[in-house]
Amino acid sequence: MESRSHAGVVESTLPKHQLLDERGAVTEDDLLSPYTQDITVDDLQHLYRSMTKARRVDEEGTSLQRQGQLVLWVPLKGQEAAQIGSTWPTRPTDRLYPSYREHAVAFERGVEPSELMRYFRGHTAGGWDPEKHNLNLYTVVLGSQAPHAVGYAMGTALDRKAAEDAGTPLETEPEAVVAYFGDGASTEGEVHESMVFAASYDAPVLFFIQNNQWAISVPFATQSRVPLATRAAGYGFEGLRVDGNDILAVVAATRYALAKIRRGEGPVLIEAETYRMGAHTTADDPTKYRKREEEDQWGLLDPIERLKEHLRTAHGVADSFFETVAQENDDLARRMRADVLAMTPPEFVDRFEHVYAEPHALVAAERAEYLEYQAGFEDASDVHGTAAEGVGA
Amino acid sequence: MESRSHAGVVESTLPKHQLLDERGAVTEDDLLSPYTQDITVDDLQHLYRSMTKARRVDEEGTSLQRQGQLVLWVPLKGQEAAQIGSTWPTRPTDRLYPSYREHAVAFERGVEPSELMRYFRGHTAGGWDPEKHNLNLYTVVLGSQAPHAVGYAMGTALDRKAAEDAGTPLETEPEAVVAYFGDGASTEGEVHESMVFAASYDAPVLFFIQNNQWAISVPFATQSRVPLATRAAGYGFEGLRVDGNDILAVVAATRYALAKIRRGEGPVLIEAETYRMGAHTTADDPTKYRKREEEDQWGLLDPIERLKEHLRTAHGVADSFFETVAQENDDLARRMRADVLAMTPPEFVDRFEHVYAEPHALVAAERAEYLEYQAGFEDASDVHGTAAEGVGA
Amino acid sequence: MSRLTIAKAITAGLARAMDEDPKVMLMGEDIGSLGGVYRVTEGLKARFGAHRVLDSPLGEAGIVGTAVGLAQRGYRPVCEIQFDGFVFPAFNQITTQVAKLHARSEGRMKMPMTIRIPYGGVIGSVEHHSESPEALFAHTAGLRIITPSNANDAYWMEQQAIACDDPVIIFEPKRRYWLKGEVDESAPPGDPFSASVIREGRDATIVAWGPLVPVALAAANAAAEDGRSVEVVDLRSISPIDIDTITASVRKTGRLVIAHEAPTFGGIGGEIAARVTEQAFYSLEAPVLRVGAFHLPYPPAAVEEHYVPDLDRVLDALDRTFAY
Amino acid sequence: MSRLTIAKAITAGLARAMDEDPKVMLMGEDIGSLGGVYRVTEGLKARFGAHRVLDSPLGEAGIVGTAVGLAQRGYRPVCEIQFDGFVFPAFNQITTQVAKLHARSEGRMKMPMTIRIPYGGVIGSVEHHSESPEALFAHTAGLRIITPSNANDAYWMEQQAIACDDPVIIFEPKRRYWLKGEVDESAPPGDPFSASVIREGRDATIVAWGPLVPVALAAANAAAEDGRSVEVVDLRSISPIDIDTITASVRKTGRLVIAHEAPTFGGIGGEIAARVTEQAFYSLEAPVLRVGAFHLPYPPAAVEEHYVPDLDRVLDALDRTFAY
Ligand SMILES: Cc1ncc(C[n+]2csc(CCOP(=O)(O)OP(=O)(O)O)c2C)c(N)n1
Ligand SMILES: Cc1ncc(C[n+]2csc(CCOP(=O)(O)OP(=O)(O)O)c2C)c(N)n1
Ligand SMILES: [Mg+2]
Ligand SMILES: [Mg+2]
Repeated sequence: MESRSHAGVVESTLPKHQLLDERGAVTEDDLLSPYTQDITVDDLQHLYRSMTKARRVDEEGTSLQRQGQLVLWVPLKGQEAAQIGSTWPTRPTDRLYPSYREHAVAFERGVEPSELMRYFRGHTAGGWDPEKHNLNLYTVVLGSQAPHAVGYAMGTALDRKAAEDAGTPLETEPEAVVAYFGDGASTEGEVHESMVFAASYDAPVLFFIQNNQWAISVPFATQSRVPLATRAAGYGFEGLRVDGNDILAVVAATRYALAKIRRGEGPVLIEAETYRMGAHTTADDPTKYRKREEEDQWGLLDPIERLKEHLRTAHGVADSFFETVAQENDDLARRMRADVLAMTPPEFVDRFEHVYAEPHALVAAERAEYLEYQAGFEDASDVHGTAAEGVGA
Repeated sequence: MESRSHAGVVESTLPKHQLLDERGAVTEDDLLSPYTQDITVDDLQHLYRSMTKARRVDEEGTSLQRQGQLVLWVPLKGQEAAQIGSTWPTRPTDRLYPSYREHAVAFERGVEPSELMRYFRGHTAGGWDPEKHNLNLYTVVLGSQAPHAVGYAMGTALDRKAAEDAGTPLETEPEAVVAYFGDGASTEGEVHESMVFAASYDAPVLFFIQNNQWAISVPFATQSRVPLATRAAGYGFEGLRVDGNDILAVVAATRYALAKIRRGEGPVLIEAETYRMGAHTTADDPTKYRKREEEDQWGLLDPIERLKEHLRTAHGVADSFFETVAQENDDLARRMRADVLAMTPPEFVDRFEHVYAEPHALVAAERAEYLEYQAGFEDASDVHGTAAEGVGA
Repeated sequence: MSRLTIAKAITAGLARAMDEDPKVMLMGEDIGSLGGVYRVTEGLKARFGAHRVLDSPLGEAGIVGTAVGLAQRGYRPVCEIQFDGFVFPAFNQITTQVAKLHARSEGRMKMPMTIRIPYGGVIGSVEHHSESPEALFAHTAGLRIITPSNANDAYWMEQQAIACDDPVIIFEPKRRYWLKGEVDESAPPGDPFSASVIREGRDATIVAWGPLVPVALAAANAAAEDGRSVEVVDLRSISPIDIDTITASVRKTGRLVIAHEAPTFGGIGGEIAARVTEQAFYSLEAPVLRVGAFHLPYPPAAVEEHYVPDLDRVLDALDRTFAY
Repeated sequence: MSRLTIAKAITAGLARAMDEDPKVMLMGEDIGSLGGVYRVTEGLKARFGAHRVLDSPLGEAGIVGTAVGLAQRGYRPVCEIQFDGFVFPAFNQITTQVAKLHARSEGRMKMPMTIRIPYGGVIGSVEHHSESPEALFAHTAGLRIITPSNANDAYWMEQQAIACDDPVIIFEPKRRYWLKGEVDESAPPGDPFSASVIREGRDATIVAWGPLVPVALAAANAAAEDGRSVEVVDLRSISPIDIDTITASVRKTGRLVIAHEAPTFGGIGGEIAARVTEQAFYSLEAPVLRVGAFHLPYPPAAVEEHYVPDLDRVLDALDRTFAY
């Protein structure tokens, strides 16, 4: 990591929470250890499955893109603990707002890998049903989903208040909302306004930052002198730093935060310190801006390896388990690949359907024009081959 | 002040610095007291003059507006210590970026009150020469001047670096830049991005927030749970809370910050806790949103009265001084009023001159059209009286 | 039937929408205790409570951005932008998020949000308080834009915007807030996304909207004195534009003048002129003429009347079109 | 004379401007070590140093906003916006600050800032990477907007923008970054704020800019095979628009087709059509026809070729204009 020295820096006093050390051994943390007491080996195996599944799909995504089957792929490798660890503790009634790299989040919320691939195949700007999974669509304009998450959270609180005012308080547990974004996105003004609004309205929202040390080629040190969790105190709410490659720490911090949020003490911010082990996207070349040694060092902190080590040593999980999981993932990847290749491409004319929810004169007119124009091509004499455009196209 | 309780609040630990108590007696402050040791009675009298002059001009502004001579006036009453206290310690080479209420800042930088009034008379969107006073123009779009200040500060540092690189390091003391904004504006995303950039580039900039408790009708509690100075630590730089109605504390904090900034340890943030004693603007009616008791309470904390008390009791300054100053201010106000009334209104055709610095075909064409159109009116038969527009205009 | 100012008609329209649907809520700077800087939301916080009339923190991106989330949760938020010149911090949210979410979600996610923007000049204020930025939103698909010119439209358009499942920006002609008119509470005046011929004529057509509608009517009156019969179309909807109504008028009159407060260059007038010319080419006796502001930043109040089109400029354009 | 791609011509233009004036500096996301996501600034950080090629924090408002201050301090900042769709967080700074400071200061404060925006579609990417938002900036007085369509213009326009004392937005046609052409380093091709007749013709005129210029030329070629002589005007400057050059062409040909990638509704085509029609009314044999994208958000890559005007759509418009 590039770091810069700042003569006037005020250092952060926030501790970095960890529950599994680099070799997968359990460490104690006063604040967070209580939040993992009930986690069973089954749970851990589930987490392992989810993390490896995401990684396997990720590999397949890169491969599909290299073969020209996707327009782009955004690798998540290295961030599996941060993503699965923050999603697993949520409930189906909690709404999640991903950015664009949260594939593991999406899978954990039940989105089919091939469903998600529609986006990266250039077939849709959506992909799944946000209501079905209680998972918002990806947002590419950095940080723009943060205020949406806060607004949704405000809405859940308003719903409860309305029910109380009506004398029929809701029996269900309060919902929480999770807003995902990266270290780079944290600089966007909209993220700041989101925090101000959340603090002002006590919005039940968790700001979950995956600090993967890089915003494309720009090192974290360019965005901030201090850990981003430090920002929370500036808005008067709690911020936690966690080892983002430690699935237990992420789970525990998320549970701690969600409990607090459900008690009406939100918002909370969690910064998971992790690493993007691969390229920013398939269009990126990290050798241009970061050192091999840095990658190697973080390679030693691989979140999947850490959990695997823990499963082996602390719980005696046998090799056969890991082999079975690998096999399942390969099967899944194969099925997904087949599904992707079998996808029916969209029809352009359908784009006119959803610009507006209600009838719209201009869209109707342009749709008619388009259809008429297209019909002209059936009359072969009238066709000018687009090939002629060749001039530098 | 309206305050709200937030179940999950993380309280600020920042102390509020004060050097003069509510009755004008000197109090000790470990950090800041050293920064006022050299202040003489002459200095204090200068500060008193500047503060009362600003207040007198302010009164005249309101009166001129009521008489239809200004399109709007923005009262500063109550914020004289915050403004004069932060401007006086700056040097002519320091660049200041006001918002729109910083009249005392402008006067202290040598802007003539009548020059400033051109803006409020609806004669200009500027008013003074920014280079001459090293004072940027007012900025009405809240917070938008903050990144400008940071950029200018980055520029001063780049200049020094360029000179060093060229082997001719500058002998002059490093410049500092001051960005003024309010508690309300602090919520704008651009203010956040300014802080990120300033921290990233070690920009020699002081963010000077006048927290006057209100953003029009919205109480500070809506913008933040904690003092805004607390935000600075989230960016890894120092933030100070000062009693903004205590001129000595403001001067000392500003000196402390400027010294740090000149040493290359910037940025720094100062939050001056003060109060807008009057209306937001002449178009505002504070009785709609705040209690008389609150105004009365803050009335007891009037910054001018506090300095006057201090001058009287600690330095034995006689009544004649205060009377002379009052007389001077009245004279000044009278002269200003005369100047305002004597102002030549602008010519619309001049608007075409400064849209662009270089020739522009469309502007030239529209200017010609306008002149031709205007010339048509000299031909009386062709004139339709604008009075006819009466319909609801 | 009540006789109301445009401002009070808006208040009444908002109140009725809030009465009829508990999911309708208002957000914005100073809209609560103060009732808005123009007092348009006066009394609504007291009536509907602080949780339905939110005095927001001071961030336009935050206001519109949280409204997106509230809409996703089933609310129908109505955001007030305090003045036209302060909508730009929210420009990203409006352009890249609000406008696109319905399309991106393939129709699954509705965005029933209303954005109220008091707009236009000649109010004798300081910079950034007199802008007419409608063209900057109209170019983006996914947004609907309407602007009332009278109390009845104001009353109903607010309700229609709120009831619409698409995001609607209402540009409110703030210098006409005190213009009174009859409001018929019994039934809406029809499709808010249509233009309306508010004065019939044979010799030329003027299209205007919002604050310039009274000017267009005054011009038609003045022209009548000169023996010219001028038809006036109140555009009402800026996106979509009801081009058929305008074209039908032009087919009849053969001449068209478009008047808007925004600068001519890049304004909506160009879009109307291009479309009408394409659709009614053989009916036009003269090129479509546009009357707009100059390619200058909105000027200081002392000279703003030279900048914003007034009666004389519209009459001048009429003279010019008749000269063809 | 060198044969360069548009991308490399821009790199060379930037380098030369930096060489000639130490106050020229570059700012933007990923423009330093990476050399920009399109490698347009490749090598410049190594050559001119990290203090003249700033890898900015990730905030567009911060980039443009600090550039304002740097300009006030005497620098000539060149900001890169990574993609067209990400300029909106900076919209407030560009519209309310950058555009207005010279006018507000009554000419005292120059704003020699350049904003580079790679724009346009058909690059097979995901949403927000293919927008053509030029109309959203052209409406605002105080900004100049240019767009090169070939390497020589690219090389010189960058330098001319940087040398200009006004803020200039350069929309760079990113899908043409790899289009090669001759660059004559010895002398600039003239006023960057003028249009250029790049192919002479008698029967109709096509106006296009940036990425659609090669399409317009191809259309003229195809039309020639049908015996039609089509003139092609490369607009080059979007604000101001060199309307005289277009009008002169239309006076000669009597027919005009305007092609742009941006949606037709509210696009710059409307402005050109309205102006040309006003100035050359009696010369027009047919209404000005516009070929633009539909009133839809930019669609997913799989169908983008139906959305952005292509050769066939331009030829179709030519057929239609000849049918009048
Ligand atoms: C507003 C905006 N500006 C620029 C971009 C281009 N861009 C896409 S990803 C990225 C870096 C994001 O970094 P970070 O937030 O740390 O997320 P990460 O990619 O590391 O997951 C940039 C600059 C964008 N998508 N949106
Ligand atoms: C971007 C923007 N939004 C809204 C406004 C309208 N407005 C002018 S002053 C003001 C309140 C500002 O409060 P604060 O920043 O605390 O400064 P103060 O007026 O108290 O000095 C508002 C909302 C504006 N000028 N700019
Ligand atoms: Mg990152
Ligand atoms: Mg305030």
